[in-house]
Amino acid sequence: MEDFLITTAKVLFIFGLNMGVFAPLLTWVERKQSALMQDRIGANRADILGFSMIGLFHPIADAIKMLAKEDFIPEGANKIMHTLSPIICVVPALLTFAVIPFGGEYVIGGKHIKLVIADLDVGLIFIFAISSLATYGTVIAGWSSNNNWSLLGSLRASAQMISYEVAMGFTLVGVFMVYGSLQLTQIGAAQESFFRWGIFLQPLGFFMFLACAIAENKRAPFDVAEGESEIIAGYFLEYSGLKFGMFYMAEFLEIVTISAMVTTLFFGAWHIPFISSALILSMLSFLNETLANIILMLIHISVFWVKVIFFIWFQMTIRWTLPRFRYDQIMKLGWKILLPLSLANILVTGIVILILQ
Amino acid sequence: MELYLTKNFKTRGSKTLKVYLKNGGYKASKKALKKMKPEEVTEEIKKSGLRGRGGAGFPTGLKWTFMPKGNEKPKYIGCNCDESEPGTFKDRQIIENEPHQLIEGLIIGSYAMGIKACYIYIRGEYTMQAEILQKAVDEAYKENYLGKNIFDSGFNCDIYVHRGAGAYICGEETGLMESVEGKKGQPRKKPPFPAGYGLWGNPTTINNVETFCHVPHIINNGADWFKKIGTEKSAGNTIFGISGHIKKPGTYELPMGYNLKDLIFKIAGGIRNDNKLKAVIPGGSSTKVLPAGMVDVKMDHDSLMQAGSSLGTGAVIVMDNTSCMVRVGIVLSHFYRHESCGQCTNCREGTSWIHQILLGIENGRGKKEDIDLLLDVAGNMEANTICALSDAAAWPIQGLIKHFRGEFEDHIKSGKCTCPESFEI
Amino acid sequence: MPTFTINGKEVKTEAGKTILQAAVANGVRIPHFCYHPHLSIDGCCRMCLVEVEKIPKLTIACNTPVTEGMVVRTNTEKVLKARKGVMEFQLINHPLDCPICDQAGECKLQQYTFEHGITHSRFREEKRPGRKRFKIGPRVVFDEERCILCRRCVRFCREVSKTGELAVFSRGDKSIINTYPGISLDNKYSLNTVDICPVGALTNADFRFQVRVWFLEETKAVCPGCSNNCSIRICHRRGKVYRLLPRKNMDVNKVWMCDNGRITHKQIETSNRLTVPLVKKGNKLEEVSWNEAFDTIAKGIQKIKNNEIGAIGSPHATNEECYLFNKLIKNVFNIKNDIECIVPSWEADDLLIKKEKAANPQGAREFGVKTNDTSSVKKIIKGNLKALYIIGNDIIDNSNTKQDVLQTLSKLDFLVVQDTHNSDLSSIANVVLPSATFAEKEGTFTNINGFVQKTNRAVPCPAKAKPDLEILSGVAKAMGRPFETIEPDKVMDEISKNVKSFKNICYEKLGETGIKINN
Amino acid sequence: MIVNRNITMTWWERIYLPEIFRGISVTSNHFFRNLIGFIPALLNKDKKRKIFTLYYPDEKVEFPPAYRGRPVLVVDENGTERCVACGLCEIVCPAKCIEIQPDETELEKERYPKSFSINMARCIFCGFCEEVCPKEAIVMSDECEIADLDRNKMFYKKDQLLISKNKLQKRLNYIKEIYGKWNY
Repeated sequence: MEDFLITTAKVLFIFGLNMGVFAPLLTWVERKQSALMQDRIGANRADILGFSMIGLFHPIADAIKMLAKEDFIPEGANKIMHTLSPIICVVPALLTFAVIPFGGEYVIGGKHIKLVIADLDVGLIFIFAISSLATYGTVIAGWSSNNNWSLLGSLRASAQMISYEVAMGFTLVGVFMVYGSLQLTQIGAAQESFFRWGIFLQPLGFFMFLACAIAENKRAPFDVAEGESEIIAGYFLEYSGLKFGMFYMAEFLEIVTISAMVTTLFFGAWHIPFISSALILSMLSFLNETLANIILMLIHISVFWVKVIFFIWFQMTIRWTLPRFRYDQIMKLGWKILLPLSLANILVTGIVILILQ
Repeated sequence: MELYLTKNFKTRGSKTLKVYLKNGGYKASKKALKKMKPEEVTEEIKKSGLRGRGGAGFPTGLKWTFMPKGNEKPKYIGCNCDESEPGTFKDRQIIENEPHQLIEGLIIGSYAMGIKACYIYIRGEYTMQAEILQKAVDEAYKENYLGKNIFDSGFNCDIYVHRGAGAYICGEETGLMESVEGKKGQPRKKPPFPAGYGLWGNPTTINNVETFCHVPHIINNGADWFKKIGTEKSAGNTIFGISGHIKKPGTYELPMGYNLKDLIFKIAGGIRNDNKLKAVIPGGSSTKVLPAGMVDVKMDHDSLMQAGSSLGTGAVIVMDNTSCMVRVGIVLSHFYRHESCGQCTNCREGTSWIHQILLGIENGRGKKEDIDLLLDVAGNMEANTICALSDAAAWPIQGLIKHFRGEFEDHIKSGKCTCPESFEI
Repeated sequence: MPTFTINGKEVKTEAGKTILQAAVANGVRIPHFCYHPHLSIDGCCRMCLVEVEKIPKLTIACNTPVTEGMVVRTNTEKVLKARKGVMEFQLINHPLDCPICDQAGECKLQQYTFEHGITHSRFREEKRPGRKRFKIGPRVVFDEERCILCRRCVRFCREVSKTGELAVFSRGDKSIINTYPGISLDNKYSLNTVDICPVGALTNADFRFQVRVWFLEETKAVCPGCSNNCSIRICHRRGKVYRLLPRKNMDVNKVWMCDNGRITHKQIETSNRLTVPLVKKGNKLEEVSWNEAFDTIAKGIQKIKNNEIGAIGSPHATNEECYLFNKLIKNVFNIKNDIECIVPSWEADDLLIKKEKAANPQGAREFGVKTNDTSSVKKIIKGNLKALYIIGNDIIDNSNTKQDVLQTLSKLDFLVVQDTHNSDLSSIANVVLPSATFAEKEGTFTNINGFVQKTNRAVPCPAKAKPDLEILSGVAKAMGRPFETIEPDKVMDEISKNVKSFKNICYEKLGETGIKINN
Repeated sequence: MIVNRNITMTWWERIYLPEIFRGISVTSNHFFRNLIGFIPALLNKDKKRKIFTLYYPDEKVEFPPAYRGRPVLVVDENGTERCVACGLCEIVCPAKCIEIQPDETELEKERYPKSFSINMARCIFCGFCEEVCPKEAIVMSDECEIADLDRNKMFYKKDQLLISKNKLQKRLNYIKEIYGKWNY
């Protein structure tokens, strides 16, 4: 019963943070950040009684708009698939968080609590498995809309996602070869020391993973699947209202997911550089163990989310800095550069590990 | 120097028929009418080389031959006594002193061309002169020198004295004809030319008073006598009227080709107050001005043409060094502005424009480019109009600028007149 | 035929022509202001100066006759400089108020300024002031500042209208055009001075400031003012007629037109224009559709015996309308009675104005219409006529006993009036058919001397009004015997087949100036 | 289709990553500068910002004189329009949006527009009317907020077009300068 309550609390925390804070806020952040980068002021029109709160009411207004909009299903569309596909998109984005640790292991009230919802042995495999599902969402959305543009969009999306899935998988092989585990909590815990962070052990892997992840998420510069200028909005062209909102939300949640994974795999997860948990605990030794562990937990959670937020910012910056790739360039990058590079990465990593042993 | 035109001017009562007859008058007309055929008279005049004294210097004999022969249409002589050019006053002297000389010349001319009526167009302002002339004409009628069957030769001739109403332009031959006809005095377009289509549409010859006055003397003394006087191309005496800053202004009968410098300094006694000579207008206001350095010139048509001016009516206007040339230009251009008939665009607008530019220069509104503008405007006026008034307005300005450009530039630069002693406008 | 050379081209010309006339005949343009082909030569503008070999000075082309072997050049540097000089002189005292001036767009001064590229003025003095907006005559406004003293108007008044009101007064740069003291420019042809004025000095008081000339479209037409049928141009824009101008037609009007003719367009837009067909219901005229009007006529006519129906035609109608009306009466209604018409008249003069004040009385006579015959009125009084079809309202307007005629006509059982304007006559009619004025229809007119000219449609009919040809065919159709054609050119073909005097007439042959019928 | 743009990239550029970071540094430079710069502006402390972008509806830019907004008629000191209804703008207008009905007036200019209307739904702001105007009577003002949902309201009548000379002085000086060069 106690375990169940703790797990429920962790689920609610993640779910609440993602759905309640990140998803809506990121729409605002994206507008605001792009505005700042482009010397504009960004969204600031929505106001309540004259207070515009630097545009913070926009997510609310957006939500109301999405709810109030007509839910339109085009003629000739497969109604079930059409309705199902946004859900298929959103759910995997949320589900991946189940295996991502947002903190270490703490002793609270004599109980060992791991800050991860499901500490799977094959956490990384799980992430691949779940996030691959999202491909179905886009494919189904494009096909079921009965629209040429949508179909084109979904074809582009599926081809792109499948291509980058391969490269992404291979890049991470290096990571678990280094840490010797597929379990994300163990990978996170292994990065306690600053120079054991993934970014130092697998620098090439980091860049390749980030590129692949962004391509997976179909954001600029890999946004040919949406391709406003050519195929209008791609696979979700025929969506409106809440369903459209769900695609949108899926995209933003995926940003968070990617950031969290990058943090976990390459950026020392919840660890603060040069300050180990033991050091903090020893500094808090004047408190009793439980209280010290709670404070440590809070610090770790904050550090983790700060890192996540940094990568969110970083992704957004990339999105508003780089122009879109041409489709053939995307394919070339995926198959001719990233895939051989990731294979080479594995080879080099293996050789290094062999030598060190 | 043999005088013949003005020989008797000083005789008391020279304007009466009695004195004229006593001095040998009407001998020539009797000779012509009784002893000569009309063609012979014309031939004699042609041989004499008499050139018109009205300004253009057209050979008179040649002009007379233009008149059609035969009597299908009435023919007329117009005698131009509309002496309105500033500086000119020779015809007035003739009429005041010896009008019968003119009447005799007209009779001979009429006989030569087979004309029955002559019109003497006398300037409107010549009130007294018109009366004298009329009196002389009446006298001639009384003695049957005019009217029907003159000298029992069977030749009829009438002379009418027509007074103008005071317009310079009526001195132009077609303007004169319009005025005689009772219309507004403005030149006619040519063609048709007056020899074919003149007064009331009939053949007409127009000559100056002085030209006619030469005729009796030529008939009397023969063409060869006349040819000997003056130069080769401009035969005979002419009456020079000299005015301006001169000690003895007046009319002087001198042979053609007389030296201008001698005329000024010997005949007319030199410049007033013994000032320095600055410029001379040699032939009435419409001729180009000659600077002091160029006055050593023969007063005949060809020599003056070479000097860049023309003889005109032989009216010499002398200016000493107190004269401001811009003011001279203003006075002259004002005259032509006032006297333009307003028919041709170039003349109507050009004369007033030139006057206004000059006034601007005089009043300190002048600009550097105004001098070239003046020349350009004058060039556009020249030779492009029906009559010669436009040319007459353009030439003096061109002459002034050619010889006294510096003075114009000084005016423009200093913004005021640099000759303070000069006359006021 | 002297042969001479102009601009290096050897051409032949008629004897006695001047250089300008010969040049125009050979397609060489020589600019000119004072020369007008139908006025005497003045030679005062000095614009047409050309260079002739063997003549030392430039000579004016308008006054120099062409002689055998003459060599003329119109485009040498000397000529161009002289022209430019003349243009400069013309412009120094000109107010340059083209934006205000109504002549802009058809102004010679403007055109030549443009051609000679005079871009700026060297004239820095005060421009000569003059009278602006001076009413020199009741219909003509004079602007002295714009006048370039070409004297065309003076010569027109002396030579064409022979009234001689105008003259040039004063001299030199003070010269002004004015009327002689105590009179104004008030003759029957005074507006021609506006036409021939090369600049905007004389303007039409009516047309002034109404519209810019470059917006006007021109339609070739015929003046309906009197039976002289002057060739005119209708100047109109957006369906409104602004002015009528004469058109060159040497057989009929040369290039002139009378003042009365110029105001005929005012009848087009008046408040009493008939615009919809009316039918008497009870005691009131009510608006109906064309079909109802036609049906009412057909029923009304069919009720009455053939010999009790009369017809009064119009001397204003075109030849085609006269013919079709004849056909309607004789063939469709089967009436034996003659068609009559009344021709209004006024005082004629020996230039253009003819006695009969209607466009086509001669044409009507050619089609057997009896002019100035009122026997039908007498027949009504006797009770021999029960119905009458009238085109136009001359029967009332030109009768001394207007009220009597009206009373007589009101006795009729059935009265059809086809007219352009509302009148006492239309108010007593049973059916009123709104028809088109001269500017709204196409057809031909025969003038008093037998010249047939074509007039064209310039503006559309107001509201539901229709050209007479369409109305006549509508009636015929309602009567069950429709016409073969109502296209004016086809009708004319039919006329030339059936009417002897029109044998040689067809639209192709008419051209712009018309041809004479065989008598 | 592969378009050969003849761009040869250096090896440094071809490895792509450094250039990406260069781009990111540019954009984030702006981002942080604005992020810090905005704070005082948002708190209404400091109105002067380093960036030049205007917050359009709240702040209005003062257009340079060369800006072509809606054409208006100049009203002179005496309170009447300068226009003399010469019709040149009407004929030159490529969109045919000007309609003038001239008439006579007692004023010295003789001619005035009885009605003058510009159909702003058609106007293309080419400025030909201004260039052709001989009286400097029609000028392009700096008004650009003229959008409307009703086409009838876009049909500007004379009283809506009249603007006093003082307000347009800058533009009047400007057109005198630029069109004066051609020595009309």
